[in-house]
Amino acid sequence: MISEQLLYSLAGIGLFGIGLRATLLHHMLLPRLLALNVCGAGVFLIFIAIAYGGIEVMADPVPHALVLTGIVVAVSATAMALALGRRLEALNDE
Amino acid sequence: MIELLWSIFDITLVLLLLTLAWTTCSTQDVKRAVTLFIAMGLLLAIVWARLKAPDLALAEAVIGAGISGALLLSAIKDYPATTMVSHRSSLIEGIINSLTLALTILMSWAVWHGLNMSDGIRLSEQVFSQLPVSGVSNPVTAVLLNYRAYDTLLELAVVLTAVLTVLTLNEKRADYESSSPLLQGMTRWLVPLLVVTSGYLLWVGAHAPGGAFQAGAMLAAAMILLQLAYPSRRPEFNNYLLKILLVIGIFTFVLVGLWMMSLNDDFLAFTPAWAGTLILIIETAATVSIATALTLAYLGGRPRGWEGTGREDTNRTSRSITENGGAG
Amino acid sequence: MIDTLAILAIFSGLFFFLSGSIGLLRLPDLFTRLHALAKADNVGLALVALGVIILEPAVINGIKIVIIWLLVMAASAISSHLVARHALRENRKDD
Amino acid sequence: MMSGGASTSILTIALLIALNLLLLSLLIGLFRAWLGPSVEDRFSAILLIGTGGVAILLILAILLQITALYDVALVLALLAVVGTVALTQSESNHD
Amino acid sequence: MNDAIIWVIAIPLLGSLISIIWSRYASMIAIISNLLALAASIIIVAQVYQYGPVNHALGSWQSGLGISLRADALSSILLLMSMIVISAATFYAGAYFTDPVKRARFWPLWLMLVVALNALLLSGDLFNLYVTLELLGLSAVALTALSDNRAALQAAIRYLSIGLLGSLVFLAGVALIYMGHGTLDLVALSNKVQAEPLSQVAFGLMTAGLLIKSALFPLHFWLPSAHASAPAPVSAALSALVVKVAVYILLRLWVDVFDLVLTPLSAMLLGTLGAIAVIWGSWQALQAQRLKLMAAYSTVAQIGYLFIFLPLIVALPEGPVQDAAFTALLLMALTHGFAKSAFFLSAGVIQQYCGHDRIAELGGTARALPLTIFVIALSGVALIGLPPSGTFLGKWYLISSSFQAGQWWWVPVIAIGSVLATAYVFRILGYAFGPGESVGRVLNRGREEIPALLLALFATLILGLGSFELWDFVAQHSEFLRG
Repeated sequence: MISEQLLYSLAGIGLFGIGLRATLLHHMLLPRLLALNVCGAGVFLIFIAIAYGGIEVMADPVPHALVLTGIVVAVSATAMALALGRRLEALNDE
Repeated sequence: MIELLWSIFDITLVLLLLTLAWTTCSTQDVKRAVTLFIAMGLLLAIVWARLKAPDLALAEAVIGAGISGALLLSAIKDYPATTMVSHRSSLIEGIINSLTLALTILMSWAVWHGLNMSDGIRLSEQVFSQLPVSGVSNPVTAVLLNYRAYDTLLELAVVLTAVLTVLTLNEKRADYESSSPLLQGMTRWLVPLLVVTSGYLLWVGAHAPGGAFQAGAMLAAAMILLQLAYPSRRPEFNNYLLKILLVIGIFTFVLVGLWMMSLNDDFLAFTPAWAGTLILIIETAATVSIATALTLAYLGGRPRGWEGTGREDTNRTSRSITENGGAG
Repeated sequence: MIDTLAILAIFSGLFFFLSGSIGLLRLPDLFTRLHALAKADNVGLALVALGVIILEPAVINGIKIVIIWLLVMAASAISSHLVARHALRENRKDD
Repeated sequence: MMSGGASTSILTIALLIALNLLLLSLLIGLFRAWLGPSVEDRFSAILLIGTGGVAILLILAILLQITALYDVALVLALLAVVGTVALTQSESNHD
Repeated sequence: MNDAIIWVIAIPLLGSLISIIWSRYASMIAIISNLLALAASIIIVAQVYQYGPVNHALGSWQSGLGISLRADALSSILLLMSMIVISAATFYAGAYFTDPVKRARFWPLWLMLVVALNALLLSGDLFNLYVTLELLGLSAVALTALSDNRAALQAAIRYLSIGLLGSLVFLAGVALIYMGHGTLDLVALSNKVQAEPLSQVAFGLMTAGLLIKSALFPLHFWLPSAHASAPAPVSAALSALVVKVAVYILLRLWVDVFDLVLTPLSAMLLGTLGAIAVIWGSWQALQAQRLKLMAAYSTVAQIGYLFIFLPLIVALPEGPVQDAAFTALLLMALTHGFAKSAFFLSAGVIQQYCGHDRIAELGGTARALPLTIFVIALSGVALIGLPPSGTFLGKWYLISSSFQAGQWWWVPVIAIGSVLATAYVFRILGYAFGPGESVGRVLNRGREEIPALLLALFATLILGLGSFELWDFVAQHSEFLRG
C-alpha cells in the first residue's frame, strides 16, 4: 500500500462526508449547491488518490479522465441549478 | 528525510483542504462561503498537481478559479437572502451527523481493506500498451477521446442539456455598470493572451496535458472577462450562428463516430492512421461548443431574439395550463 | 554550485512570501495589508521563479516561467487595485 | 533535471522545505480569509493563494519532473485575474 | 450487424441537435426520430430473440479498456417499452403544447431524455452508467421546470439536488469498485466481486444512490411534487420510465454483479421498505386531492411492489422458479409503465379541459371526455391488478413465490395494496361519472386521447394475453452477464 493513496483517499472520504452532511442540513439552494460541489470534490479525490502510484511511477490515467468528465458534469449541473434558482426568484418577485 | 518532508507537505495540504471544506459548508454568510469555495478550488488544483494529475490541475485552475467562481458570484446577486442558517431541528441534525459520521467511518474501513486488494496497475497497463494506435500520446486524452470517447460524447450532451435549460428558463442578465479604465486596459492584452493559451491547450492536448475542455473553458473565461470589462459594448451575435456553435461539438462527434462505424464496424472505432487528425477535429469542435455553452451559462439566459419568434417579451405572461397544477 | 544559487534564490523568495503573509495577518487595516501582500508576493515569486529557471534545463520552460512571472506581476497590480477600489466604493455606499 | 547523487538529495530536501514553507504562508494567508472581517480581506487572501499557488506549482514541477505543471501555473495566473475581476465587478454592482 | 444498438441512441441525439437549429420543424423532427428509434429498438429485440444477447464494443476496444453496449432480454424489453411509451407521449405532446415557443423549448430536451433512457438501458459500464444517470437527471429536471410556475420550479430544484446527491453517492461506490477491482466493465466485475468489505461498502453506496433515484420509501419525498407539477407528457415519462430505469440498474447490479454480496438480510430490509411503500403510497394516493398527485403517489406504491420481489428472488433456488419470479417482476414493471403513462396523459387531457385536476371537481368529465375516462378506467384496471392486465399475472406470481419462499407475510401487504388501489381508482371514477356542470358536446381530442388509449391497451390486453411469449423470451435470454 502507498501511504499517499491512503492519506488522500481518506481526505476524499472526509470531503465527501463534510459535503454530504451539509447537503442534508441546508435547505437553501446556494449553500446546498456548494455542499454538493464539496461532496463531488471528495469523490474525485478518492479517484485520483487511487490513481497515484508514487513519485517515480506514472499515474493511472483512467481515473484522471473519469474525473475530468465528472468535473464537467458538476459544472454543468451547477450552472443549471443556478438558473433554476434565478427563475424561481424571478417568479417570487412577480 | 525526503519521505518525512513529503509527508508533512501532504498532511498539511490535506488538513488545509478539509478545514476549507468545513468552513465553506458551515459558515453563515453566503458570500463568505463562495469566497472560501473558490479558495478551495485553487487548493484542489495544487492537490491534483501533487497527485501527478496535471490534466485535472489545468481543468481545476480554469474551472475553480475562473468559471465556477464567476458563475456563483453572479448568482449571489440573484438571491435576496445572504445568510445560510439551517433550520433543521436538533434531533434531525443529530441523526444527519451520526449518519454521515458512520458512513465516513465505513468508507474509510473499506478503503483500508481495498487498497491492499488491487495490484495497483488496474487499467493503466492496457492504456499504455494501446497508446501507439490511439492517435495521441497523452494517455488522458487517449482515454477521453478514444478508449472512452462515448463517455465524453454523453458528457457533451450533459453540457448541452444544462445550457439549454439555462436558455429556456431565463433571459440574459441586465448589464453591469461601466468598469474601470484600468480593467479595460488590462482586458485589451489579457483576452488575446487567453485566446492564444486556449489554442495552445487544445493543440498540446494530443501529447501533453490539455485538451478540449480546458481550452473551451479558457475561451469562455476570455468571453466572460470581455463581458465584465465592457459591459455595455456587448457584441450582437447572430443567434442562428450561436446555436450552430453550441451543437457543433456533439454533431461532429456523432458524425465522425458513425462514419467510423461504416468503415470499421464499431461506433467511434477510429482508423489508427487517422485517429490523431479525427481526434483533433472533434476536440476543436468540442472546444467551440464548450466555450459557447459556458459563456451562455454565465450570461444567465437567452440573448435577445433567441427563440426566433419575436415573442420573448410575452413569455413572462404566457403561462401554461399547468399554472394551477402546483404540488401541495 | 548552480544548485546552491537556485536554493538561495528560492529561499530568499520564501522570506518575502512569509513576510507578506504575516503582513496580511498582522497589519492593522486593509490597504496596508494589500500593499504589503502585493509587493512581497511579487518579489517572492520573482525570486522563486528565478530559482526554478536556474534548475530547469529546457529553454522553452524558462521562457514560460518568465511569462508567468510577468503575468502575475501585472495581475496582482490590477487585482489589488480592483480590490482597493471595491473597498472604497463599498465604504462610500455605507456612509 | 537533477543530476548526481548527494547534491540531488540535498536539492530535493531544500525544495521540499521550500514547498512546506510556501504552504505555511498559504495557511497564514487563509487565516486572514477566515478572520475577515471585510469581503476585501477575503479577496486579498485569494490573491495570496493565487500567487502562492503559482510558486508551489513551479516547485512541484521541478520536484515531480512534470513540465506540464508550468502550463498549470500559467493558467492559474491567468485565471486568477479573471476570478478577481469577477469577484470585484459582480460585487461592486450589487444593488 | 449489431448497429441498431447505436442507432437507438444516435438518432434521438442527432434529432435533438437538429431540433435546436431548426426549431420551427422541431415537432416533425422529433416524431420522425422517435419512430426511427422505435424501429431500431424493435430490431434489437428481434436480434436478442433470435441470437441471444447483443454486444457492441465501442471503438472496437476490448471491454475493460473501452465501453461496451449490451442488450439482453431484460434490457431490450425495457428499451422497447420505453420507446413505445415515448413515441405515444411524443404524438401526444405534439398536440399538448400549443404555444410554439414552449414547443421549441420542449423538443430538444425531450429527445435528450430519450437519449439518456436508451443509453442507460444499454450501458455495460459503471462509470458510463453514472454519466447517463446525470444526463437523465438533468434532462428530467429541465423538462419538469418547463411548467414554469413556482411549484414546478421548487419541485425541479429539489429534484435536481436530490438527483445530484444520488448520483454522487453512486459515483463514490464506483470509485471504491475501481479501487478494489481495477475495472468498470459489468461483465468483468461479475467475475471479480466477492463478499469482502470493499465490495460490500461500494455496493451499499451504489444501492443507496439508486434508491434515491428510484424513490423507494422513505427516499420518495421528492417524487410526488416533481411528477405532479411537470407537464403531462413529461410526468408520463418520469413516472413510467425515469424512476423505473433506476430500478433496472439496481436489479442488474444486485442479480448480476453483486449476487455474492447481496445478503438475504439486506434483501429483506429492502423488501420491507417496499412493503411500507406499497401501503403508504397507496394510502397517500387515496388521500390525494389532485389527479396527478394521486398518480404520483401510486407510482411510489408500484415501485414498492418491485422491491418486494427482491427477497423472494434471493430466497428462491436458481432455476425455473426464480426465473418465473424474475419475469413476473419484469411484467409488473412493464404493465405499470404503460398504465401509468396512459394515466398521466389522460390526466393531462382532463387538466387542459377543466383547467385544473382537482379530483373532487371532476364531475361531468365522463360525459365530456368519455374516451379519456375510459383510458383512466383501463389503466386503473392495470394499477389494481385485475385480469387480464399484466399486473394480475405479476401479483399472482408474487403471491405464489411468497408462499414458495416461505415468506407468506408479503401476501397481506399485496392484498391491502390492491384494496387501496381499488379504492383510489374507483374514487376517481366515482367523481368522474358523478353529476357536474352541464357540458355541451362530447369532445373529441384524438391526437391526445389515442396515444393514451394505445398505452392503456398495452397494459391491460397485450401484456396480459401475450405474457407467455415474454415468459419464454426472458427464460431463454436472460444470460446478459451470466454467460
